[in-house]
Amino acid sequence: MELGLDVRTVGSHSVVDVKGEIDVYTAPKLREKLIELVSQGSYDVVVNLEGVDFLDSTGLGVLVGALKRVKAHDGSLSLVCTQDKILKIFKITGLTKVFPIHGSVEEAIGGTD
Amino acid sequence: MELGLDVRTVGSHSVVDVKGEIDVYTAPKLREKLIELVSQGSYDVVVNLEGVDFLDSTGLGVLVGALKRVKAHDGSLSLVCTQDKILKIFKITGLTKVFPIHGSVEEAIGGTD
Amino acid sequence: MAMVELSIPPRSAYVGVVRLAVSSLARKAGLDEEVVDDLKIAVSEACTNAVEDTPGDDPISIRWMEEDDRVTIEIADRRPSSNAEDPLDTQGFSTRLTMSLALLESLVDSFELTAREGGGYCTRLVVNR
Amino acid sequence: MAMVELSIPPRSAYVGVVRLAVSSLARKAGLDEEVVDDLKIAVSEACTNAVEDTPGDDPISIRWMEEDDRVTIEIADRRPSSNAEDPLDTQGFSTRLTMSLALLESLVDSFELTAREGGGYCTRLVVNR
Ligand SMILES: Nc1ncnc2c1ncn2[C@@H]1O[C@H](COP(=O)(O)OP(=O)(O)O)[C@@H](O)[C@H]1O
Ligand SMILES: Nc1ncnc2c1ncn2[C@@H]1O[C@H](COP(=O)(O)OP(=O)(O)O)[C@@H](O)[C@H]1O
Repeated sequence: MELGLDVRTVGSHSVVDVKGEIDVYTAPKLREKLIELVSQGSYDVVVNLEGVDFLDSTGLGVLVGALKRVKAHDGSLSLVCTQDKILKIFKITGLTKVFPIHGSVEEAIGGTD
Repeated sequence: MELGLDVRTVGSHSVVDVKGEIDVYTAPKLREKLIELVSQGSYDVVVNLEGVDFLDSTGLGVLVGALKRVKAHDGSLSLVCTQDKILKIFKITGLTKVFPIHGSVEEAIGGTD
Repeated sequence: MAMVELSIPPRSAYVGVVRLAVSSLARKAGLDEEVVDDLKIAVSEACTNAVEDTPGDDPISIRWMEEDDRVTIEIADRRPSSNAEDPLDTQGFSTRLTMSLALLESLVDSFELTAREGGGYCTRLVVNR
Repeated sequence: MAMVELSIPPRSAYVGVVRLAVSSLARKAGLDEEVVDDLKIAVSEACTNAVEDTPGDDPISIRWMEEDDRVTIEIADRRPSSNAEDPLDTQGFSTRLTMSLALLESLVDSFELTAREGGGYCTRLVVNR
């Protein structure tokens, strides 16, 4: 139940590749990483959820928190997700209307430019 | 926690490739398969444990039971195992003196011919 | 009726253990993989809500009950009574708890949160088979 | 001291659930992967011995207790008292129980089997950290 976080820069975007389970125990690590990025001036962030096996309200809360932070800097937060079981969570909670959700990192970067 | 069992014939030997966890819940399936083989006239049996993640006394008991059955027909039962964590179980229980344990199926078949 | 009980300290580190045990039980019970995934989330939500609101060390108890036509999971805690909180934050986003309740309502066939005698809450989740 | 408790029906299907929960707890506790593997086997042996000798429905209780210098796991049952049995079968092979006890002795730092008041046995396993 480890959470893997890799950050890379693609053009003007910071892409965070997340791997593993995001729950109440591991979510603080993701929250800190996203806060760090914004505090370092990354306001266009892509969170790639393709490697995520589990996501619940705690992870959603962290993503919403990060969205508020980048919006305060006129930035953007978009997600990459094609897994049905993860998309379902965004649909149930109405967050598909809040986050741009893309099929690939390339699409996410093109879409928010 | 499924147990996978594949049987193939190599020369005069029956090779059973075991995959998964052998414990008190799954061992009966292995026991039945080995009894079936012997009752069908396979007296030279190789049990390949390379795909086994877990083995405890119940699995060992099943292997000893099968050994007794093939010996009653002047047959042989040899094992294929290179995983330290599984070999350890055979060492602790003294079964390395009871079973020929080989590094590969080829070696096991050559060794008992 | 087959019953399995589990009791954990009210700490986030143990929620994953409950999820692992419940998903193993759910698979053994023959539930579809999609139902198993839904149940993992629902149980995680119930445990997270209990953990987040338990200030002391009172353990959280989880009871798995398997019957022919359904599986019932109860998550019982001793957290203090909470007042209804605003479902949206100051910027109009749903709070974590609002999203948690939406997930609980939607992912199982029946979801109930009741106050326990002696204090605390019991979350009851039912999945029909 | 962090304590996790688990109670299962005395049926073989549930031994894997205990193993899964214990290995998750052991990893979280920071035990080496080799120690985790040893503990999985020891717990499986203790539960198997309890399951095999419990004729009725009395549950088997597992208690995980984590301290700074060690982890203690107790597996308690209500099985009837058993007489000492022959360690070897008629053909001179070790019985399953003999092998189980050899594994329990060897895979943890301390192994104890004691009779419980009120009937049954408690298997206590200790791993030093
Ligand atoms: N150890 C437990 N694990 C899971 N659910 C429990 C546990 N103890 C009680 N509950 C559930 O909590 C709900 C409220 O029960 P209540 O009688 O008010 O509390 P208690 O049973 O502790 O006195 C009941 O549905 C009960 O089944
Ligand atoms: N629910 C349980 N889970 C694990 N171990 C237990 C449990 N209940 C008792 N034990 C252990 O069994 C051992 C024998 O305890 P004893 O007092 O004789 O039984 P009990 O505590 O049930 O009356 C003690 O070491 C105790 O810690």
